[in-house]
Amino acid sequence: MPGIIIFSEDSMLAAQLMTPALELKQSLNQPITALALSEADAKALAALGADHAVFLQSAGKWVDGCAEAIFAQVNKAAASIVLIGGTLRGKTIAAYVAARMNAGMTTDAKTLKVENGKLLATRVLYAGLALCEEAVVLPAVATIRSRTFLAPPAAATPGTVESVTVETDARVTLGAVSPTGDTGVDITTAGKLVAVGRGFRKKEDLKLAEELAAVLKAELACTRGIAEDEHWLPIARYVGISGQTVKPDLYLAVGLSGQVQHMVGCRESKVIVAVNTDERAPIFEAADYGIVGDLYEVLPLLTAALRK
Amino acid sequence: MADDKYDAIIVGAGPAGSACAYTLAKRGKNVLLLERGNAAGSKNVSGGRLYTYALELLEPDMYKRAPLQRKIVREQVMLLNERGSTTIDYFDPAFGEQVPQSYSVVRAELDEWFAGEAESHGATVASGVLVDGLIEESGKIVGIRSGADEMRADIVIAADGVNSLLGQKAGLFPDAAPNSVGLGVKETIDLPDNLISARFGVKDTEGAARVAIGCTDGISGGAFLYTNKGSISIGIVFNLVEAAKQKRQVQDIFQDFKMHPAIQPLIEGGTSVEYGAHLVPELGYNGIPKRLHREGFLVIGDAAKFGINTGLIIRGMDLAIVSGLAAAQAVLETNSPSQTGELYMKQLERLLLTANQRAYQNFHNIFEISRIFSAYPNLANDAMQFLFTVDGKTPKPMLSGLYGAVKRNVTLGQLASDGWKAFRSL
Amino acid sequence: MPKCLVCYKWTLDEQDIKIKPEDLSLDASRAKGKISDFDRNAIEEAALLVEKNGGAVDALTYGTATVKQSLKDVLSRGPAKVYWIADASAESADAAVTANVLAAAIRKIGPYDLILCGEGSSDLFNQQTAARLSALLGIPCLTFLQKLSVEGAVVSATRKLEDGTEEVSVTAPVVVSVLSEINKPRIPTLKQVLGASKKPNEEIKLADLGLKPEDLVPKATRSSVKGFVMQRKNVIFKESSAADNVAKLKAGLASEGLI
Amino acid sequence: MSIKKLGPEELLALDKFSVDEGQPHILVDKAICASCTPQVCLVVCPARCYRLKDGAVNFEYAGCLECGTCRIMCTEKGVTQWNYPRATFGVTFRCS
Repeated sequence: MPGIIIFSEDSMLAAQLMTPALELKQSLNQPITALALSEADAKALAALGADHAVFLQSAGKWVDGCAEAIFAQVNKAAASIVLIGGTLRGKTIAAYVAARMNAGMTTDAKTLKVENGKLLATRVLYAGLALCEEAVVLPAVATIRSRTFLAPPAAATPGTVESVTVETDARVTLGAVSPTGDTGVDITTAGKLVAVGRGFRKKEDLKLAEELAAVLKAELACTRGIAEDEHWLPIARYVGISGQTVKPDLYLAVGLSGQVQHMVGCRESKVIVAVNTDERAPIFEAADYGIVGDLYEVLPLLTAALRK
Repeated sequence: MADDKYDAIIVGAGPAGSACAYTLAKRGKNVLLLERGNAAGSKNVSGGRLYTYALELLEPDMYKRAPLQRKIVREQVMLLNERGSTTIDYFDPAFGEQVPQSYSVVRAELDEWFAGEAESHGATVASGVLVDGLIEESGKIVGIRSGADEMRADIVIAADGVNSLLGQKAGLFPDAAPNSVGLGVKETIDLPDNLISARFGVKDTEGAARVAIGCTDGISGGAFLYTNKGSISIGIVFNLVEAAKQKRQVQDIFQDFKMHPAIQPLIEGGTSVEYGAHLVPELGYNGIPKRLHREGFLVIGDAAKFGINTGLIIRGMDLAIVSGLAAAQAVLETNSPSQTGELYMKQLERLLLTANQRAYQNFHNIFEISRIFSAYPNLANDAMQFLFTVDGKTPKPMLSGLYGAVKRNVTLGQLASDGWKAFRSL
Repeated sequence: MPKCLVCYKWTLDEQDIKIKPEDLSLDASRAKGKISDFDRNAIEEAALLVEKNGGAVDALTYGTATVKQSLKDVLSRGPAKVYWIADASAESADAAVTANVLAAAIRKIGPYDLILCGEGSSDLFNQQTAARLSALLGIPCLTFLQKLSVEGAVVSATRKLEDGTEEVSVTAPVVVSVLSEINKPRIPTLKQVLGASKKPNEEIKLADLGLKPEDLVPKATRSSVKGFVMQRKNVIFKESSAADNVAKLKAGLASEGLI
Repeated sequence: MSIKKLGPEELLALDKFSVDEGQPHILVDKAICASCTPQVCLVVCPARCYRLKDGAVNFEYAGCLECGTCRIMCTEKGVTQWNYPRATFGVTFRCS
């Protein structure tokens, strides 16, 4: 009997994949098999409602190396839909598995449903300029980026867990692995962001934004210019087409004009607020609320008002 | 042939450069046409009207292959003041029936086509190449430099536009003086063809050209409006010396013109798709540098400041093509490089380019009459308002009413002196 | 002395595509073609490798008839020869069809030690080609590289991933995909531009690749393509008193439940 | 969409630019600009690349339309170098 397969080497993302998997299970009436690279992950996914969770136990440490093993599981389960977490490793594995399955694949799906024997996904084209619907005939593969879905609540009855020993790609030798040495701040998970742009005249002035962020319990984000030209903030805080994509509840953009290359990275924020001196700056068209005014005057007032 | 030696290197694939390359390549010359934009036309902005006789000189019926927009059959002159406008509208279907004399054009399309024509006749076209300098040996120009690369030719032809950095590097003329160029700014606005045709009273293949004065805050200059296929080109050309004397940003003046109650309805419902700016040779015959050549080097097109602006008619591209043809013919005429320059000047005479320029040589003096740009358009509209106002009161005698419109705007002395100056300029 | 092949896509320049305000459809009528941005990095990386290690680079592309416009451009960037497949099927090809065609072409013109791709195309950004090629050709794959070097038959690379970097190495042949940060693509010089027209290009007919009809049927199809437009409240406070504006904004934030 | 007055950013946003990061094609000497009173660049640059910031003329080459106006009009020669951008960079006009 065909089934739905999910996999992500990222535990949080794997849990999030369960949400679309459970929805697809509803419409397809097929069981969910979750593949995981640790026993704990396998158990967690079974607890979230995977009918069956498989711990792929291997000697190899190179994640991408288990692509063929994942394909073997997919093949065994006669999968109709394979959902893979859209990390860079995940995308590599997904495309490999899709090719081995001779299947179509949609990358970074934002929504998923099944209709007339096809997996329908919405996704962006042309660097965010457009959205489209992509229909993939079954069996189909889709990758889903982090935080596209929220993880589901625990299931009433957890699924079974099995451990399988697999071979990984021995042709590739994994050498040094260096985790990102950043301060640990992940602006993509922040609920609120204060984003700064070139309206700030010097690095010390960012203090105004920091104070506002502190009151709001927000993190600081920035434009490309602030991170890459001025080096006032680390690259990890840069939002935009080649930087981070964020969707916080509040995106408070200060002293930035709102070029499309920046907005692509934050346009899915729930509420966007702009503070800018130039009334005609495109950021105001992209904002829910805005103040036309000098940030040097507005920010201290706003910080004070919110403190009350 | 050696790999790095050409008969001619032409710098700049605008109408002048492509006309020259086309003519030379067609006659079997080994030509290199260089363009700094990623494609020919991608760095070019012009009002957008081509007089096609120039293409006819190059090759009969060549214009029929060109990506032209609309055949201009309606010539309009608009006098604006703050509230209203007076328009003179000359419609003549004969413009279409005889040899078509002018078309609106979009340079991104026209220039790419033109360079392609040269290429199809064997010219080597290399775009995305910026020429940095010239190679000079024993007092002659023998080639060009681009980055670390050098390329040699019997003759280098500078078609590098109004800023002609190469002409300066060759020592032929100094940098342009502020009074010698005007600044053109332009917006392209997409609008469905049926709306364009209806608003300008033309068929879908035909178009209108409109010039307007009285919209430049008193700065010497004028606006233009051309109908294309599915778009309208709208812009203003400013006299830079006067623009620099006042405080308003040229962009603001232009945007106000766009929103003038007599202009805005023409473009309403449209979508702005591009904004550009470019310098325009302003002085006509008197602005052409005394020296346009030295051994191994010719200057053509805007680089040579060929241009005619009568206020009603603005010409540049046609003169560029003719000058490109003249340069090509000069190159073809002799094997002695020291002769080419003089032959080029003779070809300019023979092709009537010089005569055309000379005929209008005093014309720009008219533009020194500053009242043309506000007082007279105002006068025209005041007079019209008087003539067409019916309010039930006892009408003023016709003459005194008109005299009032004059008096509010100019003195009789100014009127007389301006009239005399204008007459002398023609 | 690796023998390299770089695969590239000729795409529309997304900067030239406009969203029509009336129905959000896309207007590509004025769009020019370009070599997909990230593929330029792949081409540059191949050129740099060969300049350093010797060997040779060829290029390969599959597209509609417009791919012919790319030949001079790609050859001015380093490759010694370009193979091109121009076929109408490319118009609707998905990543599966593209990989089938490229893999078949590589079997025909190969073998190659190193096959390079960009991290994704600038239009569809499917990010699948490198991994699919590795599956179809049965050779390993290293994706998302920020550093690449070749010594003898050993290809070593640094991958940049979400949680850090990892060093990997493998014996050729291998497929790789590179990140845009791996290099800065060159601006072809005059001589490189002129040299490009003297380099060979070879058309490969799709019919000569021995593909089955089903290999050319896309499994993913796109529909209802719409420009992305933000729907926002656009409540803008612009009174002269900054304090008033701030008070109104605070009320607005409160109404959204954000404070 | 209706026609409206467009601000400088909106006008430039219509155009296609490829900015040569870190390689300005026009160089401006701020010291000269500081002592310049006419400051005609502020009104004549059609791209508004020259603007007052904290009372001083600030030049931004990224939105340059490559027209040459500043080179010709700069009265105090504060524009110390004026060149076209390197090949493949700068503005690209598609419908002019």
